[in-house]
Amino acid sequence: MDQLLQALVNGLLLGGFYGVMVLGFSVIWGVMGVINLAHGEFVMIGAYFAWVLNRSLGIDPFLSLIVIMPVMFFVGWLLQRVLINRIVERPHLIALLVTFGLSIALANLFKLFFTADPRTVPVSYNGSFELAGLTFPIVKTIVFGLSLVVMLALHIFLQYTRLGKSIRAAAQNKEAARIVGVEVGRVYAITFGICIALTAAAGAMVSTTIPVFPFMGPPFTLKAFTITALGGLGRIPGALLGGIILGVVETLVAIMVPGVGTNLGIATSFVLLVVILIVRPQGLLKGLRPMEVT
Amino acid sequence: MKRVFKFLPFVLVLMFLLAACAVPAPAPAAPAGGEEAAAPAEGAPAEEMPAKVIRIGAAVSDTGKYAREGGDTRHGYLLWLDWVNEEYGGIKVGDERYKVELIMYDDEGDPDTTAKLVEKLITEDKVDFLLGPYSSGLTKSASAIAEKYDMIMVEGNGASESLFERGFKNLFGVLTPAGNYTQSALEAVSKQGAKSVVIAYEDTAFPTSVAEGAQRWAQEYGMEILAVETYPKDVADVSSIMTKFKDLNPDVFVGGGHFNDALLFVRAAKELDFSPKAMIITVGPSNPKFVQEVGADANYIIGPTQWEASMSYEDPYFGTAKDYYDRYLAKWGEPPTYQAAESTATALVLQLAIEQAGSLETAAVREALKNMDITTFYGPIKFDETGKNVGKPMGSIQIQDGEIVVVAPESAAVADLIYPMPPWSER
Amino acid sequence: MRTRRLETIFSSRNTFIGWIILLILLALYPQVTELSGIRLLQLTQIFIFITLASNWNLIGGMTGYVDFGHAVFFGVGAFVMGILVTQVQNYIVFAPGLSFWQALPIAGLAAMLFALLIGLPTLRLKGPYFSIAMLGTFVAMREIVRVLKDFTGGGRGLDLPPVLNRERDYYFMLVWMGLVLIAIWWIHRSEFGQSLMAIREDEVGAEMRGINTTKHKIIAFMLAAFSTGIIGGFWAFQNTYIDPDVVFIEQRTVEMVMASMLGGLGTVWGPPLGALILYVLQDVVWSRVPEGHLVVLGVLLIIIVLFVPEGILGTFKNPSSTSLGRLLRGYREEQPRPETVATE
Amino acid sequence: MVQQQPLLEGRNVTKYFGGLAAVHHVDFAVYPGEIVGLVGPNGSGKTTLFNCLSRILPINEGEIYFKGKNITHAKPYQVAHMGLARTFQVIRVYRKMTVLQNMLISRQWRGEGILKMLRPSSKATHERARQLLDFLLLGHLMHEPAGHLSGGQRRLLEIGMALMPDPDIILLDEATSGINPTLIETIKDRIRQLNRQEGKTFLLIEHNIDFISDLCSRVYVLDFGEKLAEGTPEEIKNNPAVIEAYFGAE
Repeated sequence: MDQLLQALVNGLLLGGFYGVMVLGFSVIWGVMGVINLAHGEFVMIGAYFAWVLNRSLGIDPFLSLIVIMPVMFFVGWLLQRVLINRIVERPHLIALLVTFGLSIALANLFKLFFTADPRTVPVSYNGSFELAGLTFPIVKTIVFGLSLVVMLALHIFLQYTRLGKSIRAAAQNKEAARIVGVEVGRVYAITFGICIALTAAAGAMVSTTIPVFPFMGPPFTLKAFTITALGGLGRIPGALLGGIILGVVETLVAIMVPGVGTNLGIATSFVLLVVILIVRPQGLLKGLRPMEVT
Repeated sequence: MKRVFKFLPFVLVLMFLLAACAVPAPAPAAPAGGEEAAAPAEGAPAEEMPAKVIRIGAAVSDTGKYAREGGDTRHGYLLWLDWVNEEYGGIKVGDERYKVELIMYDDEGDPDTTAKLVEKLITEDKVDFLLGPYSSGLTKSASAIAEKYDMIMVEGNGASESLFERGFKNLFGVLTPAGNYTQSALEAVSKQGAKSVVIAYEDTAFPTSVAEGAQRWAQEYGMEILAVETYPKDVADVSSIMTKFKDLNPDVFVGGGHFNDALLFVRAAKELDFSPKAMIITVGPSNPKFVQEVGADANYIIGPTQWEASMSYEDPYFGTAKDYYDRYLAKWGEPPTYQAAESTATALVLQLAIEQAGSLETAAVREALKNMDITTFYGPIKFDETGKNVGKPMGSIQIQDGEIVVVAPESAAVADLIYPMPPWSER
Repeated sequence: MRTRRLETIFSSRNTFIGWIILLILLALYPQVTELSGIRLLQLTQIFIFITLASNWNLIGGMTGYVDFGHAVFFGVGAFVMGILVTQVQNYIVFAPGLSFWQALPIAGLAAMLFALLIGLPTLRLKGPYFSIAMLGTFVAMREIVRVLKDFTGGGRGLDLPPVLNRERDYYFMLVWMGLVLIAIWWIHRSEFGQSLMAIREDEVGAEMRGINTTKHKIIAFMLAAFSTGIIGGFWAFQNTYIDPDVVFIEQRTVEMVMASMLGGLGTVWGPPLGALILYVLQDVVWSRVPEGHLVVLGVLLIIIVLFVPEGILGTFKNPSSTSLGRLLRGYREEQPRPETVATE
Repeated sequence: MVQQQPLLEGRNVTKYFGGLAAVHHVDFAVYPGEIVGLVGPNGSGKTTLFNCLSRILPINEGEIYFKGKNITHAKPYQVAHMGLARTFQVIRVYRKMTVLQNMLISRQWRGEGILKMLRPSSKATHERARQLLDFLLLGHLMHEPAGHLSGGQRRLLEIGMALMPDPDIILLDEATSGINPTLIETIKDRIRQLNRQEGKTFLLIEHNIDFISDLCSRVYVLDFGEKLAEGTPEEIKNNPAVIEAYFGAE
């Protein structure tokens, strides 16, 4: 029973991270209709960013978010202007192939620069504390808390600021947004910038719990897809809910299945995905736009 | 312009045909980098070099997923090449001295490329002997081809026992096979009173062999196996495994497969406050980078090692293990990993077998290899029927105060095993 | 009218005859000159690459369902071959391990059956969702194969009998490539192939014009999987050793996609041309810039998709589309408009 | 009206989008040999009804019968095989393919075995395609990619594609929108000819009232998804409810 509760705690903490990890993917898809297969690579870039700052300047990975997010916002903004803008509003297939190419190129580019050696970002406070008989890893709890903060901030931004409202308007109806004076092109670039910044931030946070290496991205992309399918496009509560569901299910499978549980994690994620696509294509929560699956 | 378009299809089809026919013409895989092209040349101070040449070939990763370990392997081979041609004066066959020409290609860590390159080495470059590639999987691909052409292949980087279960006559591995990786460590902890073991391993070829061996040895030393868990390659989270293990409260944890996982295990153990009395991690601890990455948490971790410079082995060729270490450091500017040492030993074993046989004939050299019973700077070499090295025990190291020290087997140990390791909360 | 002439010259009988001649020449090649093992192996690898690209093209190019996990069928074929040859006697008492020729068709059929099982749910999904679902299938299959230790040897893999025969391999792949190319040429001309292309262009329209789209897609998928499974089985035998990590490699799918895109999606001779170019590039060019070649591959994919989406053959076949601007505009127009279905 | 079995019949057909009824309890029947019009303001549910009839959209309530068989749950290709063909409001021709290929795709094909589908289109199919193209004045454009055709020519091609399988009933969705008057006359003429000579039945969605009056024997009027009226074109023109629906707002 304790084991089960502990698994729930692990899954919940993992799910909080998944929630923030998936935001960028989900919002880009919801707003621009671009399925970004290079999503995991931006997680990887964020993680390397944190590693470099930590290794060269000794900056704490959580503190380094202050540097990483603005820089990655600019990177994302630029990338949207140069590349992604060409595939927005084109058939999904083109976006898939282009971002697929981007993902291969980025991962291997990082391998060229950083080699395939796994890196870690050590923090001195990586122990645990006990609460109600359960073990809480300190770092993962911080990641979870920060994730919630980031999600809340993004939620407030989208709901209450002018720019946020423009982004939502552009997602729901481009033409109407244009008519009421939203510069859709600019909104897209900013959205992409924000999303890349968030994704890299997620990467920087996760660098404290897992090794950083160039090919860590694709599993994140696949999971992002599953979570988005669960939670609906571009919705923050959906992302959190989807993330927690996936996190808890993965952890429970890993705990409950003896011997090969952890092996089945990725397979679980996939089975969830297909089941959702087929049974409830609109996601558990209503998204910014329907997924138009079949 | 229109006219051009009219003919384009023709031109294209023609191109297609030509290209298809012409493909065999270009070099199948350009030699990777300048090393091997330069290698024979640099080892040839013209006046004293004998005219006769032994050609030895190897496909070793320079790029791809095994780029780093493959690089060490290449360095190991090249170190031997330098030594044998320049210092030793060429391989002695009967009364003659043969200069060695080593042809190495980059297999990119890909089995198709490995097959192609080994095939090329045999049928086009007409090498006399083969050295192994890096990793068990690639060695499997390569050794099947060597067997087909009846070529001797001595390898030092494929530890999986299944390599030697295929009935090949021509494959010899100088390293301790994977099943014995944890033997000396388990023996040492059992002497200290460890009674129970949990095992976690990455479900790929090499870690599987290691883990199966660990189970065998744990039973041998009377320890109870409480749980065995597997996880996929490039796993991102092992906390579920550690959560399960924590409940079982075992004396010894055995785990690992990749460098990544070693980092994950230490982290997860600390995060979940899982404190067994000993942690044996199969890949990672013996690599100096492990301490760099993990820091103080690496202390008390035990790991197997094929070879350490502090071991007491020596031979008349490279001297002691420490001598080898210095030589390697001087040549390449970095300390040798055990991959490098075993590669040098691999080449050395082949050389000694040729000298023993006094001939370049496959059958004679095979016979010499079968009868070999020597000790090198790398350790004892004695092949069994299947071609694996049964002479050499696996060493075990423990990280003590950030230093890698050999703690087992007793013959090679330089420090005492610290057991049990203090719980995370008391550090 | 010019377009028509070019098309008649280019994509039909003439190229076909050219190919037949080429195949015959290749068949005679080892007989006329002594070929070393490496030449045979190299040509065999080219044949494999060409056939794989053509298989992928059947579902990805002609039908327009971009399969990001097609290598899964290669893996299934390889493992079924491995299991039949080495494992089956452990489970069925009187059955000795099967021989290569006995196991090969079963490997293909198994891949085909697997395609049916996977295709029934996933081919109902729209293009991009299908792509991701297949990517997921691929990743999941790799883990599932690992977990089924008793049959697949888990991460340890399986050792097949190490009997290598380069000349047999060469002729086998030559024949198989020939069969696949002829079959695809034939499909392209047939009503079936035309229907596949109609599905690619506008699935709702195709359905309304009497095409049983589900059946067509599944059949195309199964045919592609069958051939890929055969090659997987063959490869397992040729490599003498399989484990999940050498069989389920993402790069195999990437190469299939790349070759098809480069040569021309949905054309008969484009993917073989693309495969050939890629192989030569890989051998001659990329071995000189070894570390960066996947970066180049990724960037190349982006460039092809954005600027030459019709591939080499597609661009030449339709000269009007060589103008970049017109091409992109044309591509944009090409999208079917599904919203007309849902709204009044 | 001769009392006979309707060719295409809808009973109580209802389709919701979300909470909104796009088609609400509509009853109608089309008898063999008729040309029936379906009119209504924009957004009144005409195309949705077409999509329901051709089975592209599932319906929420009601039943649809074709040739006396219940096709409420049939697949689009199945009703196509039974002899129902349609065109689309937004033209769906295969732009990259030639006009002839477009015609061949909608060939007379009733889902035979796999081996049969693996044959190239037969001579007879080619011949029929040629004849139809000549009939629709597209013969000279046979080998042009359909993307090169003008809007009107594409409409004609779509009608040709609908005719290829020799259907019993043809659903034309705004066959005249965006087409110049000469071509409209051609289309009108061809429809009449097909109806008189080959006994084809037509169901038309139209905004062009003259077109309807000239061709149709009966007309259904939809408004807000409900059947507002039915009758001869003359009756409809004078129906106050229809006038209200069409012009009331202005």
